[in-house]
Amino acid sequence: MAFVARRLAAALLLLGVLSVLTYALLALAPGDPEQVLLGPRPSTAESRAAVRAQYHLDDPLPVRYAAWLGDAVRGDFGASLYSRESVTSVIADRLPVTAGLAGYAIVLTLAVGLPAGLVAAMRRGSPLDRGITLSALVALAIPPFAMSILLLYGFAVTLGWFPVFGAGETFAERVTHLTLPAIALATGQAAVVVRQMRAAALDLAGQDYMTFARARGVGRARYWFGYALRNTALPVLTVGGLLLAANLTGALFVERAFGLHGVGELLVSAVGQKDLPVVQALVLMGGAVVVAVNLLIDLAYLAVDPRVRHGAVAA
Amino acid sequence: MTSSTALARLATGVLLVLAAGCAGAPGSGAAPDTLRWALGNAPNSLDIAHGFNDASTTVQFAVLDTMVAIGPDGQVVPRIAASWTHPDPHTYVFTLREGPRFSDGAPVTAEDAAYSLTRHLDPAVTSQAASYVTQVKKVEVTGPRTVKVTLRKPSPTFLATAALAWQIVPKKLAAAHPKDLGSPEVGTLGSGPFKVTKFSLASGVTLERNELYWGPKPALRRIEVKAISDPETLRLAVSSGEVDGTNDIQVSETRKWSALRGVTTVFYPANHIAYLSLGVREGPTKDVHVRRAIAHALNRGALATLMIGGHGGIADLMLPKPQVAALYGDKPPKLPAYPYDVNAAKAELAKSAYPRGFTLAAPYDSGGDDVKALQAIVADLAVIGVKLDLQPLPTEQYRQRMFSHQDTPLQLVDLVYGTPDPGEVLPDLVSRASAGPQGFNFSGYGSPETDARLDDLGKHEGADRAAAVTEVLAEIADQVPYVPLYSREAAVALRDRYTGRFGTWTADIFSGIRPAAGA
Amino acid sequence: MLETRGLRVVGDRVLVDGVDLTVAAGETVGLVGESGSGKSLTARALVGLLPRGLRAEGSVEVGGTQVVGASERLLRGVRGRRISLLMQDPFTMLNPLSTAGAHIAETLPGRTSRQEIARRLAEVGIDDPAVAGRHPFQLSGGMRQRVALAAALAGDPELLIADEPTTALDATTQHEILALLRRVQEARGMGVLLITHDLRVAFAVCDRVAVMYAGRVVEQGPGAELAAAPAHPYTSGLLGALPSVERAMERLVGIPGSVPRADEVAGVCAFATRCDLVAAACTEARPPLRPIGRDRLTACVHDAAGTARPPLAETASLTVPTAGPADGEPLLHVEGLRKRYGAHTALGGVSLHVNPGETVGLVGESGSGKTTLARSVLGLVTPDGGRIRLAGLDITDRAALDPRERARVHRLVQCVFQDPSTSLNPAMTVGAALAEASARAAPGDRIGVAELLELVGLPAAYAARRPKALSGGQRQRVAIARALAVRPALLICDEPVASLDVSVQAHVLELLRGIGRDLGTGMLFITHDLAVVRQIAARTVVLLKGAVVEEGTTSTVLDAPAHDYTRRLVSAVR
Amino acid sequence: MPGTVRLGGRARRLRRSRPGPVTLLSGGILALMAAAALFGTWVAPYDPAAQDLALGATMPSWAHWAGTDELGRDVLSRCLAGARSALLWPLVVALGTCAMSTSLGLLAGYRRGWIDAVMMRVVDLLIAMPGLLMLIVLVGVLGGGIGWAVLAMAVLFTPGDIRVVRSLTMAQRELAYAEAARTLGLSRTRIMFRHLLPNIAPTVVAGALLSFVAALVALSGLSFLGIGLPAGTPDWGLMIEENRGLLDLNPWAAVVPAALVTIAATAATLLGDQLFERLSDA
Repeated sequence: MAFVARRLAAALLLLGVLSVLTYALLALAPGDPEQVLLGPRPSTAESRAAVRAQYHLDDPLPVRYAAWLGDAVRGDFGASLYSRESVTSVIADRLPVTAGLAGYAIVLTLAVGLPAGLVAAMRRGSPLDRGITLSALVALAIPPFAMSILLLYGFAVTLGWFPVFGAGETFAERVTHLTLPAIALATGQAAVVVRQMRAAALDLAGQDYMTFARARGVGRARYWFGYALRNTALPVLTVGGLLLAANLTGALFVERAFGLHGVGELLVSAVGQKDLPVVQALVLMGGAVVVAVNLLIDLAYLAVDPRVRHGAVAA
Repeated sequence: MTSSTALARLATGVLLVLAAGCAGAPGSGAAPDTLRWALGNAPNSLDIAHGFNDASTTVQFAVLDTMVAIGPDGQVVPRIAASWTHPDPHTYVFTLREGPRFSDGAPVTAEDAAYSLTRHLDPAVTSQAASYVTQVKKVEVTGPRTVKVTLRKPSPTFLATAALAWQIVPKKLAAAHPKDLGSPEVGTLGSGPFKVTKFSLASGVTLERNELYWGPKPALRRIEVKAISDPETLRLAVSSGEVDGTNDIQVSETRKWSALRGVTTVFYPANHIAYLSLGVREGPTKDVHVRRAIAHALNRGALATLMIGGHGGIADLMLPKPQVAALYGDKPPKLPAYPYDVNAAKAELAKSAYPRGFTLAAPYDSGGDDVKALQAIVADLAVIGVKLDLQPLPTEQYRQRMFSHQDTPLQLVDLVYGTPDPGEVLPDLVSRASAGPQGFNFSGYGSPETDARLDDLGKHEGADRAAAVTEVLAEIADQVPYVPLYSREAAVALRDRYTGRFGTWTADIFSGIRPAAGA
Repeated sequence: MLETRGLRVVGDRVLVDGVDLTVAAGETVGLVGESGSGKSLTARALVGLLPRGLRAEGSVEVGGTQVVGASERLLRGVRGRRISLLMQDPFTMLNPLSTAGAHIAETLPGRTSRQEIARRLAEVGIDDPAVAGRHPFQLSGGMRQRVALAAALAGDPELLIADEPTTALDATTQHEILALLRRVQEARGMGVLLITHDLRVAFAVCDRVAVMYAGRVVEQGPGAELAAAPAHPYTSGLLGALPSVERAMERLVGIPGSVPRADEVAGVCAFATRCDLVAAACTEARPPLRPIGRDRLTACVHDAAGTARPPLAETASLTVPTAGPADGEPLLHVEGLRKRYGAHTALGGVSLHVNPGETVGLVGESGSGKTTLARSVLGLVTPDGGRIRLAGLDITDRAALDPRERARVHRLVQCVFQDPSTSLNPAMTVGAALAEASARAAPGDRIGVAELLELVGLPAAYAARRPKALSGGQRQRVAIARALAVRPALLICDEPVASLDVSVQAHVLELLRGIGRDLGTGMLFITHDLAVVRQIAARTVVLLKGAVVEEGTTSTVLDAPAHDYTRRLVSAVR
Repeated sequence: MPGTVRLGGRARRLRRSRPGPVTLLSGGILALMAAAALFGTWVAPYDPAAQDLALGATMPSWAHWAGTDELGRDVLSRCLAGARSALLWPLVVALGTCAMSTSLGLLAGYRRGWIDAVMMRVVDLLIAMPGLLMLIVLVGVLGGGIGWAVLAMAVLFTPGDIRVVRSLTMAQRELAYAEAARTLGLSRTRIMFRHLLPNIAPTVVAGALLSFVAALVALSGLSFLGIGLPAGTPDWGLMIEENRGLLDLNPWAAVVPAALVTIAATAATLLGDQLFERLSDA
């Protein structure tokens, strides 16, 4: 429908702008790719020339961008300068780890955040509420890597409950390996969700239709699911989605601290190695994820909220 | 991070101190002849032409044979070449060993050998090792098992560099993949002690014993090489037994390594030197008094303790310790040195145009671990009024800056050399040829006379050669384009289930490791 | 059926203090009171849904079941089946995410067939079964209230509590909903407790009326009797303050002072401080609610209804200024004004005029375009077409004016807005706001803050207060003072008393009348309340869907309405 | 209307009856840290840059309450001195963000029209960008300079706040008092800043404190990745990175600054929360 089409168009536009920005930025940044290609050893003039020719480094920027774009739309993001592997497979190699980590973290975040927030709202002003709110604030403030190191030394080394590093091979291994990192990643986000959920629930409690529903003796299940859940779902869903997007980038601190070879880690090293194609692709991927999530959220609104469906209000 | 020391190692060749990695498998239970090894960076290519860095070459030397090799005490020894002759200064004729076969069963032919060297000269390959073979004019197959190499000019270091760059790969494969030989997709094929069974940039490399290997059968059946970039995580990995060992150990961290239970850390002299390079082309450091003042102001003793603990020592000559030993035995020449002496430093500075001191830009690799040493140097120089303005740069960007020789008045350089012969080091340091971009003459020091002295190195043998070297060293000591700081040892940490023998010139560390008697 | 004994609602202080009520089956009881009288809390207490932090004491029995202190489980059984609550605002009362049908279905006992839902909708006067599939946002206010009623009734309760069910609706809709309520109540023979601030509504609909004041019931009795002969000074005060639709009154008398907090008057007659009949006995003890004559109760110490002040009844000789110089150029002249918002036409060619010193009433329901008209005259919206002339100046498009003219226009026309809670900037003291305004006046005739406050009958000390510390009425007064600060020739009053309590409303209306009289300020008085128009406007213009349907002197329009919409309006309030 | 108004009043009063101590405590903590930022270098027992290579990293002692780091520098002194850069830069970010978002948000929300349209498109674009990622690429590729980091961060934080301020402004401008101000013919700037701003101030203040916290955490994060400040600068974030390797020799060298960051951030967030409550009720 038109709504979705419009969103899609906007999304594509955004990605376009993003790609231009990063491409220009990277191209204009100090340092030449050929240095990376030839490695940090004295290199002969011929080989330098050969490289410049091979990678069209002497073409004007727009031409190079156009060429890149041409390949990119066909799903070819070029080859990593650092490892001659194709960018797509470099990223494909790393993605599972990060995806696993992000997904795990989201599960933890929601599993902890939603109930905690709800309880806090229902017991507003009580010591429990204060406790939850306060710890949420603290959690919000702990730098992720500080958290990582804390957990690493606490649980992995001192107590030895969890493996120290790596992502593991089998699924079970994955889970145990990713537990600590996921916790480190989830802490701050859970805090956000708690606050969001609490706010949403409080707001809901003040709504007339909630009182009216109870005054009509609407059944318990109906009250919690048909009313409370459905009406808090959207704001929380929104936050959840954005968190998932933030996850993919936020993960890099954690990945670094835990020695996980995920996308985030890849980005940091690629930036250090000036591995332009990889960085470019990663930034674009990050953008794509954000866009996709936002799109999904819009669709969710479309599905849940009749007002949006009938264009009465904008999502 | 290992990258900045990596820079140096990369910068030359055989990387004695290799990088670290990790294995995902749980801590115990693995068969003793399976080794889980940790590197700091994942190997990025199994072909030295595209992966001339510590992580990659570590694996390369376990998989690929070289034409010749460097023996325990630094002399060149046969490998794929059973023997060679040196009829005239420009010519080497190698005779190949009978029997070596690639791990796919194909025999190693003279064709393969010759192509393996020439390909580095082919621009289409854009080999990272190209600069190592620039002195090669042509390579001919002169017989079923003989290869003849003709040089442009006599080079005492050719054999040594051949021990690094001349990795033997099948011509068929290499010719088919000029650009991406050694990449995870293409992989590589060697005649070395191990063969590659799995290579991924993310999950690392798995090696297995090459049953067709012509040499002594390696003790390890299987090696899993993984990467952990974070040094702390790496150490934890070894201590928790999730990997069996690593050789990416910053000597400055040895205290921590030695503290680990169930882990033995062995040290051996590395062909290494760390020095301060002072740009002589422009700025305050153009003034020799300033350079001497700086030399005096540095508390190199404290610096050495900080950076290398007990493993290594202060460097007095601008040569790695093993080379000094090889050349002079136990009596190195007495040359003017600059002991730590603040007053002397101030006095020298007073003679210069900057008696009050000045400020210098000092770019450095923000990902590197020389940062500590730099901070100590900052403190030392501050005492005599020389302010250093540290400029953090991303690794690649710093390398660019370094090799562009642009506004790098003062930088800390940390090199591990590949060859046992000063003939490679000294020209790198002070020849005008290497003073330009891409050269290793970071100070930009040099003159026709110096170049003449350097040429002499090639001509002489034995004692005369030592004398020639001494001349150059004396000049450096007097003019101080470089301040030698310290040279350190290399270290390998092994869990007690394994024992290993490593030396300064060990290229393929894995062949040296075997399960411990008890295990 | 419903019986409360000494019901108290207590938070960190007492809010409702001793309410005794009974509602029998098939009976409609009205609970009347101004804001703060605690009637809504009482309603909540009856269904056991007090806001967090408040608790009920005493006894509330619904069909023999004790509600106070009952478990949530038990209450869930009672609510909907025995007793149900219909709330004030149809726009917030329904779950925005579910359909009308769902609202009904979720409280229907047992099986819920489509026919059943259709039947329930039909019961509340919705014959189009398709409505069941609509979402609240697709329905008009009246429809929503109907759906809400159907939902509230779906559980077939024996008692319905309707808390201000019509306040948020237009006059005509109000009328319909009340009629509907009555019909349903009779059809089902159920008890209804109607809570309202509107005495007229209460008297019109209810068998018995209880008047609440400061958290307690002060008088009770049959509606008609109460209206005729109130037995409590407060009741008669309210009646006195009530503007009449039939005739313009000489003076509109509000009740002096303001409602005390329930806990402050626990031991005395809550009304004593405002009562002119106050005697020693009033403050010695709290006068009990005592019977006087047939099912009449009063909490006043004085005997007999007669002693209470009778409602002011004498007809006023119309003192509202007669139309100004008919020959001279009118002060405000609007011609064929048009404004569209997307598809919706707010103004479809409206023409009217206001003569100098004349007060013109502008009557219409929400959506009739009366506010848009006002905003165009004020320059807050730019009309699509037509002309607005103010004192000879064409102000149709403010942007077109030059700065000097614009400054002049700002002095010519000012406005008093509806909502007292937002009419003043909470961040500014009264003094600052007034000073800012009077600084805009022509250099010659600036009026001081104190003077302005006096003008609207507020002590000069209020200059230091912030809006938060003022009652609704006081805020409106300040808003009026702010408007007068520039000595406008035309004052536009946009429902200035719509959200004020009766007693306060009277004060403000009287104030505005005085201003029209004494300052000779012309007024365009926008309202939906015919009674108010009657009191204040010389001429009245009736607006419907952006068009003028009737215009004339107030008396003719109200007493002999020509257009049938006007007739409906009038009949709705009669 | 009747009743409901009253309930609102009650609910608000309930919420306001939150204890002041939290505010005082967090305010006090921040004040202390600010003091450290201003005078830390004077009170510090040692010169934060003074090294003692011979001593190296040591556990806390009477001489060094928080021990020393690998270069033998006194951790306590460095923490005190570190307060400056650790608080200053986030402060700059917060103020910058606040100033930009408030003025632009007010403008967009009050003027509407094309200004608003254009601004919102840009905001949507910026918001949809993967922020942290851009930050790292930007600062990393352009060469790690704190200036870049701060600037980039301010730019990344602003759009979100603009949206908030804008929507609040749009809500306020429709209220009677704002329209009255317009009918009085007050100037736009006066209405925007004298009338509307005070009424959205709570959110603005809270927002500023939140972006302060975000910047604090983000900057220490950049230092953790080796991006931003040059080595040796006494800065909490950098200290965590430099000393996290010392967890066996002197854990406090890393733990103390980490704790400080956390505490500072928490205090700021709490203060934001409380201030918001207070201001929006006053």
